[in-house]
Amino acid sequence: MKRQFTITSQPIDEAALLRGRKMSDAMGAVIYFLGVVRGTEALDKKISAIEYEAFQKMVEHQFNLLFDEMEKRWPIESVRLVHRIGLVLVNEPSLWVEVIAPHRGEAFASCQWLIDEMKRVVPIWKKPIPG
Amino acid sequence: MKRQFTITSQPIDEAALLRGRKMSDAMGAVIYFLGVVRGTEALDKKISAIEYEAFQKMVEHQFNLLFDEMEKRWPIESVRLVHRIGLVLVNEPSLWVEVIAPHRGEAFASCQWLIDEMKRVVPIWKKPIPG
Amino acid sequence: MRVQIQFYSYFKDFTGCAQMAETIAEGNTLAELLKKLFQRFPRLAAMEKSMLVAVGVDYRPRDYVLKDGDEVSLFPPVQGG
Amino acid sequence: MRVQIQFYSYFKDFTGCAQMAETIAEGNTLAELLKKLFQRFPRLAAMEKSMLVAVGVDYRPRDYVLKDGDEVSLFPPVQGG
Repeated sequence: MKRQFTITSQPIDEAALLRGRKMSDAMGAVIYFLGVVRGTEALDKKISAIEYEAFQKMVEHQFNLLFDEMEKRWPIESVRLVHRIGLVLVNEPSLWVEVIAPHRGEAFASCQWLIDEMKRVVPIWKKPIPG
Repeated sequence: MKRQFTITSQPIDEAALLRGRKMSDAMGAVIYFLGVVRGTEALDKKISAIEYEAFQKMVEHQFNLLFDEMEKRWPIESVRLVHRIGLVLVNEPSLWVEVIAPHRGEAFASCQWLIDEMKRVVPIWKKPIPG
Repeated sequence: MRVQIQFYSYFKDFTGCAQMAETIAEGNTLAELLKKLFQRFPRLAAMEKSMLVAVGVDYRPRDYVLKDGDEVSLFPPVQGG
Repeated sequence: MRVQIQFYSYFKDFTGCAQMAETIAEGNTLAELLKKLFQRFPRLAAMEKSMLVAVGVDYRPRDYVLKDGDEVSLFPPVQGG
């Protein structure tokens, strides 16, 4: 399984990432997931941005453990993931994930699993910035 | 819910579709699904392309019924779907779907539901072209 | 009373036809129309169970009563995506 | 024996500190280190249940026996995405 992980303080360049997509003839499903900063953290408070903090060395290691597990569970050909740190404005993506698999069932299941697990073990934290 | 449906014999211009994305500040999740033509329909036969045939007037109506149901079930802000007809070469996407929702659970569930239902009721057929 | 009939996908090969017109009696149902077609096209009859049937742009049950000018579409299970 | 301790997210506000060093006894566990820290930082003690603890880049249980030079990280539940 090809794996690519990037943590960046720059905006996510979706178009460039799309151009970088590589998949073999045996693959039939591609999923992209974007996590986007919402203007309402709760119903009662508006925010203008979220500041993301990461324990980077551990983030990378934990993602690699998740990718190892993903590879065991599903016949994924490729996973690419980008997570922003620092200030991410409302309406901008903080997370970009691409999963390439033979069939859609595997693509959906593994992508959801990866994001669920990320939210459980990958050391990244949010701080809402009031609007 | 914003809805956009396109049936086309041209390659899907993902970059242009990305540039056309619009979402409000209340949305936190975007999913893209690409269905891509595989070189192996079964293990034993290689193909070079799939020819898609559609009963277009009914395709449009059936997608609208599905979008109506989607709108009732989930708080989706926008769904856009492109399906190719005619010859689609191996490794090219035949289907492109975008779903924009407040949270990832709704985005994943509704996108999977839409594709499952499409494969049940939308009158499009495949004819594999031997390689 | 006349109805139009359209065949899609490999049903066109089974019937050698994409579109045809058929004269039916007042009050005839889809089931009665299909029975006639199955006599004419035996390969279609073999697909009876999995066949999908629409009138206009909506799926209709076999007991649907046909109206003059109805456009009936017959096709195998769909395979979009 | 000395270990490094790092705090992340609002644990930095609770302790007023991002990184510190601590001298511990041979054979001390994470639990024993945490007990010392909780006495010094009461607001941290309140987070005991949900607190995540790593040594190096791996999560470790409270009975992990510390080694000289270990880098211990303490942080609240993660919130990536």
